[in-house]
Amino acid sequence: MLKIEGLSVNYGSLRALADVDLDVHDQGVLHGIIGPNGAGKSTLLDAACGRRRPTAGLVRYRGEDITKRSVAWRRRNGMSRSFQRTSIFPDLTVREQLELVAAHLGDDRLDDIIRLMDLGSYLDQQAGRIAYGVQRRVDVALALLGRPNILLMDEPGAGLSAVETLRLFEHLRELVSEQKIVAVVVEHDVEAVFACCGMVTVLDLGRHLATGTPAEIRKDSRVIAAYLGSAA
Amino acid sequence: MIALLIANSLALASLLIMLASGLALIYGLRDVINFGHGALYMLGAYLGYTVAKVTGFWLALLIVPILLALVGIVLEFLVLRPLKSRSHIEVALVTLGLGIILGQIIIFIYGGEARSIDAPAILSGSVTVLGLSYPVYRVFLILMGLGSCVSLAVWLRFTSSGLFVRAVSQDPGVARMMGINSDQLSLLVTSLSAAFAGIAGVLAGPYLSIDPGMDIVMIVDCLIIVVIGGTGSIAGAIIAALLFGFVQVAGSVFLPNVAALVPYVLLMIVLLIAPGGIGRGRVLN
Amino acid sequence: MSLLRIEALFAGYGASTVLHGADLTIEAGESVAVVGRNGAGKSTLLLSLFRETNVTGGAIWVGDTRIERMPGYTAAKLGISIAPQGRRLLPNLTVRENLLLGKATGRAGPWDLRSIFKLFPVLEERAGQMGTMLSGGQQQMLAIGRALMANPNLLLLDEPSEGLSPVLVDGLVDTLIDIRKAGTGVLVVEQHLSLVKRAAERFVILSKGEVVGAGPIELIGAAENQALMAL
Amino acid sequence: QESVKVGVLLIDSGPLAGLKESQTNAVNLAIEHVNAAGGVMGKKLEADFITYPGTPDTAVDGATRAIQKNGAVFITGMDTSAVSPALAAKLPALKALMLEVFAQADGLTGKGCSTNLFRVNVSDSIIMGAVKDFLKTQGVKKWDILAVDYAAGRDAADKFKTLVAGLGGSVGKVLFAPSGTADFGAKISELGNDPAEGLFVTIFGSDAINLAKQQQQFGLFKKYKMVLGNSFVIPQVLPAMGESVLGVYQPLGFVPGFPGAKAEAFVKAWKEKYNGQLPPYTAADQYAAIELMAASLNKAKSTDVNALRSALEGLKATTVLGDVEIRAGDHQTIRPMAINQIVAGSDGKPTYEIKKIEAGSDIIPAVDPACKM
Amino acid sequence: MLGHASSSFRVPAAIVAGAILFGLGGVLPGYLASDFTLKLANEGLLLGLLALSVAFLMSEAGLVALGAASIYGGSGYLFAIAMSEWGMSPGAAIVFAFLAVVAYGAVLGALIVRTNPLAFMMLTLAAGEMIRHVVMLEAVHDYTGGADGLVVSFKGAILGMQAADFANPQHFWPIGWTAVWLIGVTLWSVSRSRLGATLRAVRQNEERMRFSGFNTYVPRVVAYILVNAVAAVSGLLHVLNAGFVSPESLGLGVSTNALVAALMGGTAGSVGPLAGGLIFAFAQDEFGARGATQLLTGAAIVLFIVVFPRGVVGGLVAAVRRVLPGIDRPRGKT
Ligand SMILES: Nc1ncnc2c1ncn2[C@@H]1O[C@H](COP(=O)(O)OP(=O)(O)OP(=O)(O)O)[C@@H](O)[C@H]1O
Ligand SMILES: Nc1ncnc2c1ncn2[C@@H]1O[C@H](COP(=O)(O)OP(=O)(O)OP(=O)(O)O)[C@@H](O)[C@H]1O
Ligand SMILES: [Mg+2]
Ligand SMILES: [Mg+2]
Repeated sequence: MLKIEGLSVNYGSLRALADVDLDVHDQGVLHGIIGPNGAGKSTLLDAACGRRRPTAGLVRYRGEDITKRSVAWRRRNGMSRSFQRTSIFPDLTVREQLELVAAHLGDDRLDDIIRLMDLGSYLDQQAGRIAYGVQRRVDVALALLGRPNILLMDEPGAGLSAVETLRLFEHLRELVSEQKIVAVVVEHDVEAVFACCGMVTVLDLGRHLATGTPAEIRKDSRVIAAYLGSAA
Repeated sequence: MIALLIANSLALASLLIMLASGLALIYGLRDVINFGHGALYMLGAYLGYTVAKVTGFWLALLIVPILLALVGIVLEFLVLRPLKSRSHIEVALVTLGLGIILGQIIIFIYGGEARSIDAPAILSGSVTVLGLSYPVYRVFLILMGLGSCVSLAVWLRFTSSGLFVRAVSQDPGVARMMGINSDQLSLLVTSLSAAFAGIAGVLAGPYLSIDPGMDIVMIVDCLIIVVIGGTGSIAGAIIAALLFGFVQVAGSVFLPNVAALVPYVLLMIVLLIAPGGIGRGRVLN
Repeated sequence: MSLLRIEALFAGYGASTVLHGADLTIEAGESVAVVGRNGAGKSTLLLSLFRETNVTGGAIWVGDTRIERMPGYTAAKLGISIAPQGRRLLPNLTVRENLLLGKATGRAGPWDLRSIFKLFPVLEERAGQMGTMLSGGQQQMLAIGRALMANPNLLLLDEPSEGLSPVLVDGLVDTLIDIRKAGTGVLVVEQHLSLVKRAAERFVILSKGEVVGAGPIELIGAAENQALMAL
Repeated sequence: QESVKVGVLLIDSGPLAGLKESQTNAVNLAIEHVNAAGGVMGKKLEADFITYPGTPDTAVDGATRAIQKNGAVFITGMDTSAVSPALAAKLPALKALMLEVFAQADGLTGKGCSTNLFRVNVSDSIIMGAVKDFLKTQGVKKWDILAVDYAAGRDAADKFKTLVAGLGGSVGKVLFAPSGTADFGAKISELGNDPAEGLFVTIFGSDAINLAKQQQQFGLFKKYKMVLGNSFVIPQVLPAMGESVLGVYQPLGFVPGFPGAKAEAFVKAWKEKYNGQLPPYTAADQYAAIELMAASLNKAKSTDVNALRSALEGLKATTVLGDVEIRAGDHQTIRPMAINQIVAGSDGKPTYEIKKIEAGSDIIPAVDPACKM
Repeated sequence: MLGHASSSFRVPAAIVAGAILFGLGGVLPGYLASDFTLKLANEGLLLGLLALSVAFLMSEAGLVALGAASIYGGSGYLFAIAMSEWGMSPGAAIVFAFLAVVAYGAVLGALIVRTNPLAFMMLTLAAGEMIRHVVMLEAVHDYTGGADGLVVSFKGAILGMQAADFANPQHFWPIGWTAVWLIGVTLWSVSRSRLGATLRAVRQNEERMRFSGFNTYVPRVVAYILVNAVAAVSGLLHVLNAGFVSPESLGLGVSTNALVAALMGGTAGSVGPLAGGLIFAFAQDEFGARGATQLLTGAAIVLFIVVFPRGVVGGLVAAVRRVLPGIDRPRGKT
């Protein structure tokens, strides 16, 4: 479904991502990405969704090379993402922005998503004025609209409690397996990742370190040293 | 000929630099597009005329900026602070209205007749540099203009008080959380900006005419420079003013028929290539 | 005399009130966690110290100074520093400049550029870069570093673990324990109890703008407290 | 009705705003004198002052208000060459006459002449006529030209070239500076490199002051035998130019010291009323316009527009400007001009010294055949 | 059930009330007001239209245009030149002028809507001032009349009206009134349409819009073309009414007046800017009669903006809401 080949991204002289390959083909399974801060996880998502032009490498979607496609094109063709830095419409109410996007993308499951993200009691509040954790949920909700085929999520659990993050991951797992879509989730809450992801990729210093099932990754000594620490 | 051309464009640019720096200061650090800046410059020039008559040019160059700084303080307390929650354009238009009122008050006091200040004796001759004879006053203008603005940029860039001023401009709330007295620094910025208009006004006296239309002539040019320079960047404004001065002087020599269009073309080219301007936040904002 | 005493605080944004009579006291060298679900008013509580909110009733004492009507920079001058939620870095300042802002009050102490760079080495590598060019977790380090630079009497951290990798959370916990031992008070708002459990001595549960529960940290996992937190 | 009203338009923004005060003073003084001498048709003459920002739309609004709301029969005052045609086009419908005292463009009494507009001030061609007559005796043959890059400046440059050629001279450099030029350094250097004998300058307003001051720092005018201004050193800018323009020649329609009893009395009255100042030529033109209005009203014995128009056409009168005649063919006033040189006055301040008075009939061109009323 | 019935009753009621207001407003002033008052009112309406175009872009797209005058005056020049130089009939000249300036606006818009708001403001200012200077260039003096402008009188009729009819305030009023209604209602519906919602969302978070699958560029270009069309209509009506064009009508002064009028009246909605235009026109006239146009204008700008943060109309609406709570409650608030 989503295939990344030899992807490199430079920020000036800094090489944030160096020749990374990633093949996410398992539909219906959450694919987790973990790695130390600055490992290049967000950069990988940025390059995959068109927010940043890669310095080298290809992004393939259903076999087609989409490296040069616009963000809006990718979104209309089913590639969607949420942001690490919350990105919502601060002056619109929660309802207004969800409805606007849902209408544009022809999605009739708005109510389900509102329920999933537990936004029912905030619908008529201006999004810029709700608690940070709720804004994060609006951000994720915006990404879930429009029946995406590929869901790229950047720390959806940030700002939520451990319990809530776990619950969100469980919901995501259900959603993904129900709709047979591909989902890539970057997250530091390793409990949630190991509990819900079918596959986990570890990045470090812009390079691909390991890919495997949660159990394999959890045991990997390199991953423990670079990333997990006492959480292992 | 080319050397003379550059020297002449430097003289014009120096005045523009001082005005544009003041404007960039209050825009970049205080987030106010001050359409009344031209009126402050005009006030500086007329006050310079009056003060210079009594005390001579040199003291006027000292006193007038202080007077203008006081005007800046009034502006801060009476206008900018009460209106801080309003949109940019509303505040901009209020400053426009205040500028009109100030201009009218000046005409009421001084009448419509144009005035001028004589340069002090030591600045009135000419010097010979590299075989070219060039008026001393212009050399002085260039040194003053570049000197004051470069020191302004250095202060902002390399001192800790400059750092705090920049912090206040970007997020007054965070600056306060860090223990910075943001009100005090905002006041400093506003009065400094006005003081720069005052210096420019006095320096313009022996070089340009002091008359009721002088504010409007300058303000559009300065806005262009500030925007070319990049939102509120002093260093950008300096470079932009030099570029602007050169393009304008060169335009009037080589393309006299369309010289009036040249500044606008310059603006369009720069902004279409780099919408953030040349400085693009290198120094501030 | 307490480091910080908040008494029956009412505060909010514009006309709406978020805190309805919250109380909280912190002593020197104490480490307190404030927990509660999204929208409970945790961040509002912290921001009220800096007049970032609209305080309509109650009192805030720092030492023997009552500050809720004083200018927003007073708390910092009295030795309180904060790493706010959402980081709030200044986008056009470099990493170094962002850190130096922490020094605005001029308080001396163990934290300076060198010790911050030792704690978060990546910040030294990026010292000349704009703060917002960092990755999310690196920005979080910068925000925490900036708060530490002030050498505070009381350190406020609003969800410091957000975006930090587990190893770094470990490091942060160690740091918090160290600075508490040095006599600095710590007030941490946190969703992830793993950090709270290791770094705080007691907790306060906030719900709908009121303190609904409190206790020593060992009891935070108790069913009744979990229920209060979900309120 | 007790009085006859005159709508006086005044500009209060931009560079012309400075002239508002003397214009008002001139109207007030003239009306005072007219009323003291018995008024018009036994009634008092009264001014209705209206300020506007200098644009054609607002000028038309102001004139409409004066005429329709306040009953004015004449419009006069400050305008620009963009305002006058717009006003002139509206006057027939508004049923009022305008006595122009400001705009100099030839077209107003040429190709674009208009039934309800009469011009009291001089036109560009009249000034050139005066210049030509004066230069015949001066013997300066080779000229440079510096003019504003504007219709008026280009027009003046062309006319001057023809004029110099007609006198057997030649023109060297012809430079144009955009209106609003702050720095004349480049032009000054270019001229100073290789100056001709004479320099003809058509630069106005604050640009003129900038030029005067900057050329002094470079010593440009000293390099010429004769510097001749065209609306360059006018009284409103002379104090600001100061010594920088000593020696420059400048034709003006009126200066204090102008011959004639009325002119003398006018200067005296002005000095008395306005604490010792001297009236600029614009004030004299405005004063004369009011005098001509009064004369036409008394001649027509009616406020009917058609009657007043016939009274004005061909009207001969003695005014502060001397003996003048309004030419029926194009509504241009035939009037004398003074050629002056700037010299240091008794108080050390620069002032005008009249070198020659050119008679009106000598300097006015024939009626433009393009003018069809 | 009940709510449904009452709302379906309310819509036709609003339309009927609007129609009556429109009819009365189109006819009555002709009988009641003096020529002079009507003339000012006509100018106020046209300035109001220009203000409406500026306000629409401001409130929907968050962009401040300082070049509205170049479209306004430019259409007038083209109309005049098309007739005098290219021998077009008045009707053809109007259509030509309209299409030409709108096409110009489209090209300009395509270039500049991508930039940030300040850059946009300065680019429109620069483009406008350039046009003002171009008109005064020596090379085109014969077409444009340079600084002196052009007196525009046409022979023949447009929609059965002669030049003299357009100049007559009595006859012009119904035309201006109708145009204002048509345009006001159109812009109001656009702002409530999907396009309006898209523009407002783009203004708040352009990146999120792209990541929601929206094209964020085309809607802004469309909005810019739309407001330019409004400015062109205003300019054409102005030249028909006033009978002349001059460089001043292209200048920054007119653009700022429109901006000031918009903010005085209130930028949200269609009524505010139109009211602002009328207030501005009448106020300027009164100020002129008092002999201090500039001073009083400056004071009025400051006063109005300081006292009415959402404009006079915004302020009135808020006041009415306060006195009669429950009237026209925003949806969803309980
Ligand atoms: N806009 C930028 N300019 C320069 N460098 C950047 C920029 N964005 C990120 N970087 C650098 O690129 C590297 C990778 O950043 P990225 O955001 O992809 O990390 P990440 O894995 O998402 O980390 P985190 O877990 O902290 O979010 C980091 O070292 C970061 O400092
Ligand atoms: N800027 C604001 N304007 C208006 N209301 C606000 C604003 N910020 C927060 N609120 C409101 O205040 C309440 C408390 O918010 P606060 O940010 O303090 O919650 P929190 O406990 O920190 O939540 P989180 O865990 O999500 O950070 C929320 O209901 C929110 O809607
Ligand atoms: Mg990241
Ligand atoms: Mg919070």
